[in-house]
Amino acid sequence: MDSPSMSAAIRALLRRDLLLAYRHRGEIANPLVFFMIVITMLPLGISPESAVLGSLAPGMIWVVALLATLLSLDSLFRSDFDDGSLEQILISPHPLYFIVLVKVFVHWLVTGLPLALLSPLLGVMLFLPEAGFTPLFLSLLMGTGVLSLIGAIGAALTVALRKGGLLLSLIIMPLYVPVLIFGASVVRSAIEGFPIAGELAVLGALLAVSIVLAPMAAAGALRISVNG
Amino acid sequence: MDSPSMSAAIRALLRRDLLLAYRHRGEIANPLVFFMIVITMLPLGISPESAVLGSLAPGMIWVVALLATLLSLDSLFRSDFDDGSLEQILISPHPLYFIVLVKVFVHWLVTGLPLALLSPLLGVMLFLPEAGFTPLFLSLLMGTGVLSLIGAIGAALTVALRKGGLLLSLIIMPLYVPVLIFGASVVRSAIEGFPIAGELAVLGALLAVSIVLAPMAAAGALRISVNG
Amino acid sequence: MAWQWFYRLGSPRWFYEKTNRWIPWLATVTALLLITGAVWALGFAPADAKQGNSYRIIYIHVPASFLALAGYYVMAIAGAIGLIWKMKLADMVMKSAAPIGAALTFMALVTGAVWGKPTWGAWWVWDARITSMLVLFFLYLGVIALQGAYQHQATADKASAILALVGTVNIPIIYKSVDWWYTLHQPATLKLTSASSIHPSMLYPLLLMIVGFYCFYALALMFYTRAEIVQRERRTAWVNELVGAAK
Amino acid sequence: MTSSPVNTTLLELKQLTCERDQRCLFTGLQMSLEGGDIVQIVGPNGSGKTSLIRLLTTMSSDYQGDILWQGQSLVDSRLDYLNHLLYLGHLPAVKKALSARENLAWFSGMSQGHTQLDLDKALAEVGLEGFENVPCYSLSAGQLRRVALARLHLTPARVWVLDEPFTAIDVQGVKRLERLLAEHAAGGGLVVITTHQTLNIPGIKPLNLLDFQADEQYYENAEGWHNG
Amino acid sequence: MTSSPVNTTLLELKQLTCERDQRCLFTGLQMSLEGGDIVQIVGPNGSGKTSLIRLLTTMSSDYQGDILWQGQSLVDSRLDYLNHLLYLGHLPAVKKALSARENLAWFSGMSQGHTQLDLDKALAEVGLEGFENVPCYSLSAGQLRRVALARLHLTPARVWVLDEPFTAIDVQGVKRLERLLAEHAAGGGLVVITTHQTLNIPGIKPLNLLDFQADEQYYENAEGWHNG
Ligand code: HEM
Ligand SMILES: Nc1ncnc2c1ncn2[C@@H]1O[C@H](COP(=O)(O)OP(=O)(O)OP(=O)(O)O)[C@@H](O)[C@H]1O
Ligand SMILES: Nc1ncnc2c1ncn2[C@@H]1O[C@H](COP(=O)(O)OP(=O)(O)OP(=O)(O)O)[C@@H](O)[C@H]1O
Ligand SMILES: [Mg+2]
Ligand SMILES: [Mg+2]
Repeated sequence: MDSPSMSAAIRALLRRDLLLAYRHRGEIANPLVFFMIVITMLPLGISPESAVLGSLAPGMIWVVALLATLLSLDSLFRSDFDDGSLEQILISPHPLYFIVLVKVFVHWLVTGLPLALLSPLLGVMLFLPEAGFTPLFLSLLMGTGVLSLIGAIGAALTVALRKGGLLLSLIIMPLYVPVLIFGASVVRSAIEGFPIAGELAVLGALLAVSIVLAPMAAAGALRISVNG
Repeated sequence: MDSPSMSAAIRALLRRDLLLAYRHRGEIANPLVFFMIVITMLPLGISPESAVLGSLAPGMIWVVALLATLLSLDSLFRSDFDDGSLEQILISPHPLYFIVLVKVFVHWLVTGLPLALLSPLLGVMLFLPEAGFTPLFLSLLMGTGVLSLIGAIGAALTVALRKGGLLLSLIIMPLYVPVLIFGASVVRSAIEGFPIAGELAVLGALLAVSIVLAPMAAAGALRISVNG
Repeated sequence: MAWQWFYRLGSPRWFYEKTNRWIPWLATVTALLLITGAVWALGFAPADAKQGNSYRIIYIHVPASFLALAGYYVMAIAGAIGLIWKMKLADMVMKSAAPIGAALTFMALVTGAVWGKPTWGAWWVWDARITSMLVLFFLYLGVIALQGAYQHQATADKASAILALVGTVNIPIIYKSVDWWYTLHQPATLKLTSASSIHPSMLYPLLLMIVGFYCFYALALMFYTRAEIVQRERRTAWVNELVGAAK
Repeated sequence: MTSSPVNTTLLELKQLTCERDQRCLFTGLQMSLEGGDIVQIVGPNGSGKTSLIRLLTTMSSDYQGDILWQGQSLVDSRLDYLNHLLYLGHLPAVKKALSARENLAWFSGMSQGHTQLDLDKALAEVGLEGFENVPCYSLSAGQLRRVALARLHLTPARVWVLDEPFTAIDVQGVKRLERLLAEHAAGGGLVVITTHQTLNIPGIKPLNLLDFQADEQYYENAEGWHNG
Repeated sequence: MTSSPVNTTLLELKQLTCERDQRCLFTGLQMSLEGGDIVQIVGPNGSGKTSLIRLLTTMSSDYQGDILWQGQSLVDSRLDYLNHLLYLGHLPAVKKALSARENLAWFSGMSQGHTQLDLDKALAEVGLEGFENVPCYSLSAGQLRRVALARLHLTPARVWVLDEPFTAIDVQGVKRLERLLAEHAAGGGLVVITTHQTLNIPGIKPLNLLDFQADEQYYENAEGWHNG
């Protein structure tokens, strides 16, 4: 018997996950809306002055992007686990690395990418200086990819546990520190007129490393979760 | 046949939920830890200077308390729904109002209360001026109660939906605005030397109103969710 | 044959019986080191020119800080051994290392804060080293929480081992980035001065304390691991004999 | 158990019609259920057995026609009815983090208290002797359902509504359960049950839903009821 | 399906021992499973049927002894084995937001592509004609399981491992499935199945787990290397 084609399997998974995302399109808007709401709460809780907000904007937008990603991570493998699809995926003969990568990619496509696309609007709302807009977009584009990838490890580790949401935050947050620091400082450097190529390169390097390593760790974690 | 005693039923539920919280005690610490982590991320994203942080502290701590509550809300009725306990609760002859109240109380006990107790530590880390400590504690103590109560409505409405987490945020966030405004301003007023009795009284009133109304709304929402 | 010792090391029973004999010695050495160090540090080392006596807290703060970091690597390496060679004992060591490391990290944070109050006039500052210590503390908490969350012990071990390993990859990155972040901000007013400038009369007791803390760490790890062994192997014949003999 | 005369009419279904997704599941369903009856709802997959059970447990009120409880419409006599109802659904309502005994204690508290001795006896009756203290996540599929079934040995309820209670139960267990149902009926109780297995209980009354189908499936093309 | 000679040994269980929670479920389990066999794993609730199945599907490797696939230990031949394996577990692995056809398309993509015509034919075979496009959340319990069962009509896999596939399936459905299993075996396939129902298939081989229980619950030697 021919062994089943891997590319076909990956395409089937990609199609299914995109279809699911489309069916749940109401929920796709949620990270965005969450993002927007927190951004509107901040002036309420802190100060509505444009000078204050403008100086906080880079860090604030990044912290909130991080939270929004975190919130959506829990469901990355959860529904597959709950209905038994994950068992089926694990005993399929295809390398788990690529399967995780596909799932993370879809996750980024429906959370990280829209966040990045939405960032100019938020910049306007928080009085971000003009020089910061493109760097904000670029840093979010790459940074959210890293967030999704690292987050997948946490999601895989906690998928078998009920109420994993907050445990997931605890596990993942410390690992997000470098992304946050570099992401926010790209924007701040740009505003202050410094060159940002170096910092963007660091983000790129983080992305490259996590594309290689994170799905591997997540794959191992998935096997353990389902085994237990 | 005697109709079963309500107080016994409520005690049974209270005992079970506290026992569950104890069994999952690892997860109880999570909102706290989440709280701590976000508070750590802020200086990283924004600025480590004490002047900047001190002025942000009241609003920031409140926004984060709100997020921590929000994150833990999803599981309020979810696990009962998933395993069929919710059906059993709904067809028990006891008034749903009290049952919801018990569940919300346990939720507050394991999230809101610890947050309030932890607030002085966070005040120190964010350089909150000394005058703000007691008001912060008091406002969190009452405010988190309101947050749990209002949150229960959202949790009840979304319990039947998979991936409710973010939808829940969307529904509940706007309702949290008054709590946030008054909670943060209690602290800010205290720092600036204004009297705070009035604002605390408003928080108290919000608490009283939501104790009466929120469980009713949540009970109705639960019936609808399970029926659908 | 060459792997014999490794195999034996994998046996909890062997470990339990060996440590039975090590512990008295190690405990004596630890007590000697810590007592000498403490008496020397508190009683005989000279007061600092600028800080007076408050500096003496370094005799706890600095060793605790060192071991907090070293403890993470102990935990991660034990986790890796448990994952790769499926050695039960390594899993137990990893599980035991987490709370000890977290406690030491916590101790470093608290002593640092207590020291900060007289030195900087604030309990807390967002200094690079301090911040990364806090992040390390969270990494520990994550491992502990994950251990506690799984009900099945073998799964808990493997899951937290993965997390510990991912953490090891990240720790250098975190440290580098936090450091870089701090220099970017340049608050400049406060800095932890470097340890090398310390006067020898202050340094020797510090060295004693550091070695003492290492021994103490080893001792604590043994105790924790032994408790874990008894707990996990409670159904085996040899533990039952042990308990029976104790009764 | 307060024993009551056999052969009093407990529930009456009057011209019951139920639709889901615009498809008529059954119509003109007319039957009176008496104390002493064991009624097995029969029909192929998707014929509406569970839907009917949701009506009988008041979880859904999406029907035409009427259901009478001791002569009174359920709308009015709901609370009294619930006092006499025990329902076991597809979902076992068992908390996996709690032990079998703790789960049962909650059930019993919600209806009528029992001593621990009673609980352990009930667990022994369903073959869980020795598993009283094991947390339920380490029970097998059948054992988990047995925890739920143990309620049948404790409840004073007169009306038992059971949706596929034999799922995952082994042959011995099925036999015991059959005996239990027969005893309950002999004591004047009413049992409504769905299962696809042939039951070995004398005097069991089938209620075949196929007898109450709408004359024509008036949905030529399945396109009409695509959307949920 | 590539037809292969009947009576070649496919799987061999060698002195298999499985423990859970320090309780020995079975030990010294020795059996060779050949093409053409239908093996029913028999035993009361909690005897270890599902645990054995998790070993046979490589989802768990927590055993002593060996499992050989075509003469080679599973540890080495895992990938090749998975190419020939189809597993249906307690959980149906069906996404409720997708239609039956979309679910099946994913399954088929993960193993070996099929045309839409094939898919619809498979759905018709399991009695879901007319339900191809209905989202699965509005299917009944039995219909949902039928979606999963439709895979049996598409798969080229030679080894079928089925854990209680008859759950919620009606009498007609059970008969059809029995016929399907018999056909698969006749074509040289191997079926391993657990169910508490008595199957009506000639030549079915029982594997009674009670025959392989440990004489005494011994824990002399739990020390040493942990097989994980
Ligand atoms: C990676 C973790 C840490 C290490 C390795 C470390 C190490 C040290 C060392 C070697 C010194 C003595 C330097 C000197 O001679 O002045 C010192 C001083 C000090 N540390 Fe830490 N420490 C760490 C974390 C912390 C933390 C978390 C805090 C506070 C919460 C803290 C607060 C202090 C203070 C206040 C001083 C005295 C500063 C001064 O003399 O100006 N340290 N630390
Ligand atoms: N996740 C688990 N952790 C620990 N022990 C478990 C776990 N699952 C099952 N067990 C134990 O293993 C034993 C066998 O369980 P298993 O699920 O294999 O039984 P089964 O034969 O499939 O029973 P059933 O007919 O009820 O499905 C049970 O007695 C149970 O106590
Ligand atoms: N949540 C729902 N929304 C819309 N339609 C539904 C829903 N649940 C079931 N249906 C439809 O109602 C019909 C009857 O479903 P029901 O669950 O009552 O069947 P059942 O007789 O219990 O079947 P089974 O033997 O498979 O359990 C099904 O054909 C299904 O299409
Ligand atoms: Mg049904
Ligand atoms: Mg089973």
